[in-house]
Amino acid sequence: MFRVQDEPIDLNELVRYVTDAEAGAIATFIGTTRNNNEGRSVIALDYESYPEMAERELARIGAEAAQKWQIRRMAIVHRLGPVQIGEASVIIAVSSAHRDAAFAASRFAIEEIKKTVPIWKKEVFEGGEVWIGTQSGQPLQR
Amino acid sequence: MFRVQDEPIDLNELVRYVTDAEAGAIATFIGTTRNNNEGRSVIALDYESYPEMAERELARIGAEAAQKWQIRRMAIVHRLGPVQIGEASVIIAVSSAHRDAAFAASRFAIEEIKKTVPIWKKEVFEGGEVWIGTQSGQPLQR
Amino acid sequence: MKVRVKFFAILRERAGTAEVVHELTEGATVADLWRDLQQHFPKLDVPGIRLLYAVNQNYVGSNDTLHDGDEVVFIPPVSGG
Amino acid sequence: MKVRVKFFAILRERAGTAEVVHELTEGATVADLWRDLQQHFPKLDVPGIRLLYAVNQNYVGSNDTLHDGDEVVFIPPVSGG
Repeated sequence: MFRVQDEPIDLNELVRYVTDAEAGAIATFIGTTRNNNEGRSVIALDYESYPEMAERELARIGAEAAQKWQIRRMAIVHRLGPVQIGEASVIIAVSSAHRDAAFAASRFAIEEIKKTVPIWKKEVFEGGEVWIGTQSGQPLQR
Repeated sequence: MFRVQDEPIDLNELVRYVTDAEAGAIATFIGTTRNNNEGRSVIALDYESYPEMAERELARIGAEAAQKWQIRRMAIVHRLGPVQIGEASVIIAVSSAHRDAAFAASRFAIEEIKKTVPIWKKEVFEGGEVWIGTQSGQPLQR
Repeated sequence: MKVRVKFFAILRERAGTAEVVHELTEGATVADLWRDLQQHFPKLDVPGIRLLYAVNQNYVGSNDTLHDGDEVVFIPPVSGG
Repeated sequence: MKVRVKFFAILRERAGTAEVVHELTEGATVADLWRDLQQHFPKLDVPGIRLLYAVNQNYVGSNDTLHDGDEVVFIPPVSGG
């Protein structure tokens, strides 16, 4: 399950999807909107994506994780549009027979998402808005 | 929230508990009953605890994690009694401003639970049952 | 030949449109297309920005040659998660 | 003096009871109590088992002295998670 969507993400749906009789561990990671960032008071985040490529990249991350670790099932769902404080922008769930693989794969997935998946976050803060990563002029790490 | 209970564990309850406006990350770990262990076909696991001390040790793990990493909130709930294949025996949820702390603390918690919390697992398998860790004669690592 | 260009995030805002079809000479590269587009949409030149390039939803290099019907996206620094 | 001993998991099954109150001489240690209990419940001696000791819900050493009213638990290898 590798998907972008406008609706709130249902953690239970992902956990059910990765639940497996041969799994002894499920690790999840939930990225949530924080009320502050680099000294700014954040009102909300607004996500945009290149959806077909984003889903393809999410699936690529899943395939790569399955090659690196002995995982059973994996799901990644990223939300688009406005995401309010405390709400989830992304959820990763991964199951494995033994916990090392689930931990490693969920960590890997969030790091890769931040590097290669065509999704962009506009931060709406008190006094303005900014496309994160764009103003800094820093080169993108591949 | 550091608790042992007979009822099934509600992941949403834990995630709601750790959700925090200043958190950008929530990591969860779910330990589930696997249908096989060391070549045996597992029917169910049956957990027993020394409940007052188990809850005290879970809270100690939470306090130690809060000293080691910048976490916001943490919850650990361990189930007691029979736990069927695919069901959760333990759930850990931890929130933090930045994801490193949530990942590290959830990993730390499950390792500590397996080492110091007075909870015991009887494995009911096809052909018998065994208290895990007791038959091996291996010294307990502290 | 014609290619379809989609703009996202800051580039969509700067271009003032989400999509254009652009005519190119045979053998043109991704970098050639970008130079053309900057002529049409001067605001696309965001100071200090580092772009990646995707053709038909795969990352490519700036010197890759384009083909008729390609879908091309200039990808500003991603910030999902 | 009297202490309350609780048995769990394999030790509960081996003892055939979950709890006993045991009389000890003043100054007795955790190890002394364990020797006494093995007299009363010979099956408690599980070959190769490595126990930890808790008094009033805190881990202690086997040479710690017990006091009247203490709650003592011999903790077989834990296996939660």
